[in-house]
Amino acid sequence: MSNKPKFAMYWAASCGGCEIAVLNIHEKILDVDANFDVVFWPVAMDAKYKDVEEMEDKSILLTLFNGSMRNDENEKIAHLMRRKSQILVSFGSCATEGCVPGLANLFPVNEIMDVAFHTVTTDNPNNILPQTSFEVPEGTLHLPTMNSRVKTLAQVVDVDYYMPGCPPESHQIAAVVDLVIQVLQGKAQLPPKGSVIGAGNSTVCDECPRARNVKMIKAFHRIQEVAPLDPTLCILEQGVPCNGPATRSGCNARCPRVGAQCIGCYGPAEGVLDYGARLVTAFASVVDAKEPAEIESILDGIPDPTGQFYRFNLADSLMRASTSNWKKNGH
Amino acid sequence: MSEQFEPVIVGFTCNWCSYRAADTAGTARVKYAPNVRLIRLMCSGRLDPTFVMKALAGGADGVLITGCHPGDCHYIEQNYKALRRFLLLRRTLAGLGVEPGRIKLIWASAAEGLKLAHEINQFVEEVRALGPLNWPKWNDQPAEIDAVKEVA
Amino acid sequence: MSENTPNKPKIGVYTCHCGTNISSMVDVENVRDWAKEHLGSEGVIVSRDYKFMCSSLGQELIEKDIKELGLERVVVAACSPHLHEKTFRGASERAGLNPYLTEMVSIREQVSWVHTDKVVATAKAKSLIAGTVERVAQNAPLEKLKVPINANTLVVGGGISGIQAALEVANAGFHVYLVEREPSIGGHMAQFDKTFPTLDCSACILTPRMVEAGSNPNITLLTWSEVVSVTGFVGAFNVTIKKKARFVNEELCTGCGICWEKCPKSVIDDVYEAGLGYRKAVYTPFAQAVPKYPVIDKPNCTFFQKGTCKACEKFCPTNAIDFNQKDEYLNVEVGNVILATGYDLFDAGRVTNYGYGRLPNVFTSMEFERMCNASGPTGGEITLRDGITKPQTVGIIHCVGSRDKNYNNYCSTICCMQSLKFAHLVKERTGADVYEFYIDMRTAAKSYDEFYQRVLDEGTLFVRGKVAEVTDAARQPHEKGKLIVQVEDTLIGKQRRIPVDMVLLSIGMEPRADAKETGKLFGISCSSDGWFMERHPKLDPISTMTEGIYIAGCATGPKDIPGSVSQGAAAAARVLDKILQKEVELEPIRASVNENKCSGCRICNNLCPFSAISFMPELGITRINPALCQGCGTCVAACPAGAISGTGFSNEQIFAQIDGILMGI
Amino acid sequence: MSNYIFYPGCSMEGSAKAYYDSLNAIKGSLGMNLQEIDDWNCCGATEYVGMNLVPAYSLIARNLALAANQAKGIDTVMAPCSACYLNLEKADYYMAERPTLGEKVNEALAAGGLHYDPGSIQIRHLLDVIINDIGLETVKSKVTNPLKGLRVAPYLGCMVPRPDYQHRWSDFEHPSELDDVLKALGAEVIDFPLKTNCCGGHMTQIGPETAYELIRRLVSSAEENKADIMVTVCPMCQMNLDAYQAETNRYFGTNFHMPIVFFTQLMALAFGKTPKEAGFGMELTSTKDALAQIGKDVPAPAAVKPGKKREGLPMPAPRLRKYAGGKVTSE
Repeated sequence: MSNKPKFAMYWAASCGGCEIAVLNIHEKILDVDANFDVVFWPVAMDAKYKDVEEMEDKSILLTLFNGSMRNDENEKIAHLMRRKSQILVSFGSCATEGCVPGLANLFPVNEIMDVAFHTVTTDNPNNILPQTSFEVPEGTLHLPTMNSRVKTLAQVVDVDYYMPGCPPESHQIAAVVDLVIQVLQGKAQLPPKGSVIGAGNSTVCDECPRARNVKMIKAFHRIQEVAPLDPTLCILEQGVPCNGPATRSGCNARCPRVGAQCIGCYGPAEGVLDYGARLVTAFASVVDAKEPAEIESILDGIPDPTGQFYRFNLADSLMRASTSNWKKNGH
Repeated sequence: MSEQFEPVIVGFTCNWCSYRAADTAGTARVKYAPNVRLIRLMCSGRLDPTFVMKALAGGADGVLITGCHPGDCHYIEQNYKALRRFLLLRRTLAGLGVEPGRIKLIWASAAEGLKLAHEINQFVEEVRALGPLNWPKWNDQPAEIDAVKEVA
Repeated sequence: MSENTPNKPKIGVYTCHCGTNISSMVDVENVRDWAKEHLGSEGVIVSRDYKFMCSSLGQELIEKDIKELGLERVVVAACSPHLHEKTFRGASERAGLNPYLTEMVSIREQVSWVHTDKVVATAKAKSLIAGTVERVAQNAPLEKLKVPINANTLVVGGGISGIQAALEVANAGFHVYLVEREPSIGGHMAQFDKTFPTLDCSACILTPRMVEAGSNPNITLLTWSEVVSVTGFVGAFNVTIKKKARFVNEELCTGCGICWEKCPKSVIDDVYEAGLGYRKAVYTPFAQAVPKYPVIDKPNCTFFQKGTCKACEKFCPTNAIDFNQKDEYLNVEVGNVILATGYDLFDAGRVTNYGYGRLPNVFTSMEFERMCNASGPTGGEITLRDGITKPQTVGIIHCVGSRDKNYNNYCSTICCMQSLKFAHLVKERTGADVYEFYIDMRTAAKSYDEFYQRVLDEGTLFVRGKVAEVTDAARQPHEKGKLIVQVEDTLIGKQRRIPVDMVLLSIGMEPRADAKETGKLFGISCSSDGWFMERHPKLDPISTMTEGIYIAGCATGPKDIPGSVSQGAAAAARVLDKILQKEVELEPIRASVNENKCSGCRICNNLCPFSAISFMPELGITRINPALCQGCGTCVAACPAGAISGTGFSNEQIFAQIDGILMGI
Repeated sequence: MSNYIFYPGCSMEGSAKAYYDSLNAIKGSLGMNLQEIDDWNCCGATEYVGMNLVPAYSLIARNLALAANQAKGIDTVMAPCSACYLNLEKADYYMAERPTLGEKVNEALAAGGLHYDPGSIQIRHLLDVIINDIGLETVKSKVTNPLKGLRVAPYLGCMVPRPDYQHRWSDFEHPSELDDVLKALGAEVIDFPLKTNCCGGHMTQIGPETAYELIRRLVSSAEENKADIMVTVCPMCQMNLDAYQAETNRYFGTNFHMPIVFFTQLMALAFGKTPKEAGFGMELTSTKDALAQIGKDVPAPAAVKPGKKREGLPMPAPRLRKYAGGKVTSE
């Protein structure tokens, strides 16, 4: 074993996009290998939990932890990695704010199970549901238990840094890798604990090249209904709900640049308590009407406000979950 | 205290009309339900939806938002902006299972102490009828694995 | 992220008994001890109660603690902050604590006076106090903003109220721009014959003031002019005034009057003569007009319409006529503005059942004023439309367009007295029988009711009831050829039909048709009735929500002459106070943009009615002008990036207050 | 051609036949295409709504329901009779304003397989249609013999301009519409002070004295203003002032002679139709002198052939009846 600092990456409830994004840093990955000893990275190399368990506490220098806390296995490993790592980075939208898995918090777990195992797409004549433990001659098999609610990493363990994005932009990952390496070489200082790294501290509009004017919106449309979209003008101004104004910068306005509205994967700007609330007030502020009836009819243009505003952030929002989720789960 | 459920309601008032309406009600010794705790803002336009969410998530069963009558806003027209936010916020909260009846926007001029008292009583009854909301106190401090129940 | 700061500031909580006003319904001692025990962890190091916190002894209590215990925050649980916030912030300031670190909790108006269960009331008081304790910990010391004051003043409207205001400011030695839409100052008062209740000749008492205003070196008189744009803020307004072309050179004109003698074109005078008389196409509205220079009424001038005539030019001894004159635009810098834009008269034609415009002998109050006026169209003769016949019986109808949900709900306040005045004049000059049809008699001012008694003694007949209709359709022979006033006499409970020769409609006052636009121009608002809105209807009736803009006279609501004059003077006093302070202090409740966070999304750009928010294209960010900002906080709540913060009511303060209020739950 | 669903109402076929005939005489030149509501029923006139709302409004709403079904793109039902017009308006207005009433009415309609959604069809009076759709210019253009020198008193009655739910009329005390039409015909229109006063309605049946006084006021005022003829838009008004003028004279010992006709009759004359086509000759108070003013003659009323004199009592004579006691009770 070399005495290079140890690096780990883990994948909890997430899609794997974060891993791809890491590989997307191209030759930089070699720097990672040159400077680190990769000790644990299930998606890239074979490793067993018990190997990690046997490591010394704090023996891993840097762990990029992606994925949200969907089940007890996720949480166990979260605690494990916390114990073993010096720097634990909440990596990507799932770990940081729950992301799409977090939308499960709009429903009770059993309903989710039903949808997964009883809908027409699932041929399940005998209503078989996964059991958390199952007896076989060889002994008992175990499946992880679903949490009542999807949580963010920070809601389960203490986190050193946050790195938003679905997935984090590769150039940002590269920048972070560089930073850590420079710190190792004593050329740089780590930012204060708890800070957001690999992102800007303004919002997407800051990096968006589109022209912006005073906004007076008489109707909201879905993007496919506005054709052709003016390629040079602010998307929100064209009546398409764009989450850019409230979403942390750092992605270099990737979606608006290619003519798609921002859907908010970089999460809230610095110091914001509730991401959705910012969008509620932002969109309401540009509605150009005074009569309740007219306002309502304009707002009908946003058919699913909750989804629009909380696609990525629900698990980390003030409300965290819908009543149906926690009431049915007998919270 | 009676047996019936006593809702906890956080109220937001503007400094010029509705807060003074509360003063007027007081000066006139108008009696009304004690369930509402008022927070003074300069204008209903100051109302950040975050305030409402924080109140509900923090244990309030309902939120009352009050401002000057349309056209009478001391800042000319900011209460209209409050109205727009309120309407979108109500839709958003509905998506999270918060009954629209739990947040209410009313206009009250400085002179309308009686009206404010009446509206408060009415709202308290409406929320009482909806029952407790008691949003969970999410256990946020990173802790040991919290017990997960069997599901399915 | 808003979570409370680790080391809390030292907080003192002071709970007031207010005699027994509070202590009768809130267990004050219990609150005091609770605050010490339960809020200790929140930074409360001292908690006291006192009979009257607002008394000098109560205040000294606080000052002493600030000095001796080094309090960093103060919470006073007593009455409404609207009563004593100044008091207690003053106390803190005297003790060397920034006033904005002191907050009040209203446990009288919001608790003891409105609840009936002492246990519940006490609990509510506690939660309100907890909220404010959490909040005050987040308060930041603030300094009042200071803005220098330009000593020039703009007065809009040359009626009696505006004239009064202009004179007061000018006589104090400061410059005034007096802007009037019409060719002469004087306003409605110049049209009246007599003024109630003294029956002074209106012109006789008004003219000297007009002349004074016209000749005062400190007053720049801008008649036939209108304000077209206003920018800037208290202390430094920049105003553009349009001087409409008079087509008369003011340097050369002597006001001799030959031009209007010679002018061949006479026009019905709808303004000054209320449509009852004529004027020429070149004219001054009336003999005592100030300034004396006439104007040429372009749309009615033969030369401007047909290209020939120029009679006025031919005969003008000083060649003052100048058909090529153009509108001028004047730019002036002023520190304060007084709006005395007056009122419009209710259009009597709207009440079709009173037949105005259909039945020739139905007159409006203003028509009658002109008719009574010696300088008016009939030379003061009271006659029917034919100009000859003297009326035998006259009916005066009150509240025309006022106190009526079909038109205006409000009382126009002057109509009762004006009607009594008319009754007196009719009797005095024609001896006719006079009926007054009133809903209620409202003669509530100095020696007004005495005048009412006098008119009663003169034998005027009073019928209490709202007139249903005025018709010329006779039912009985004795009604033939008369105007019949159909009314329910509510004192005898009968319908009556009273035949008269002449009907006077005491028409009410209405806000200027363009009051709303004027309001927008100066950044002030109108009430639902359309009158300019005061900062406080009782305690601050002449200032508005916009610093440096004052309102006076009927622009704020119906008023009699004494009322308008005193408001003019009051507004002037306010302006002088500002001028003499040399700079204004503004409440430091303001919004500001964190330029690193601002992404220039421009969501907030259309939110500020005071145009304090402006976008900086070159920087791609938005800025807020603190002097224009009124502190409403709408933009703070709107900023999607959380880049705008507001002093005095910051997110952190409100979040903390919510936490505090819900602490017990 | 502008199309209207047409609700004639009962009187048009009886007492107000002159109205009907004259309307038919002019509708062509005005380019009006009238589609009569199939199977319409009485509107209940002025009494029924005073007795029992639900049946009354059901009676009215049935016509609206039929009209709506028949509409086929036509959005307006036109009624020439003031009472009909007001009733239809009322039903439409109150069904919307009082949902429970609306439901009850629709329940009743459902029995006949009908349904009416208030507001689904416009309800307008003939005069309104002529003024606002056809327009005065068109009317002027059709005038071939102007009614020069004919002094007319325009009399609307009380039901057309009040309460004016839809704000269609210039004023509810002194509307100018009728005056304008008559002026367009070249007539000399007096400013009739009582143009919206009541004619007594059905008081002629239940309290004649009251009705006579109201009629007297109207007629005398018209005479005072030197009108040759009164013109109305309402069958009820026409009937009362025409048929009861003699009664009124008898009651007050006056000697009024004030003919009253429908405005459409004068329109027809002005458009060059013959007095007969214009429905003259059916009135009881002769229009002879009036028509003489414009050099027209009144057609002799269709000779009523003398009915054969009835003999004896109209009802069977009382018969002797015996009762169990065998005692004769009447002879």
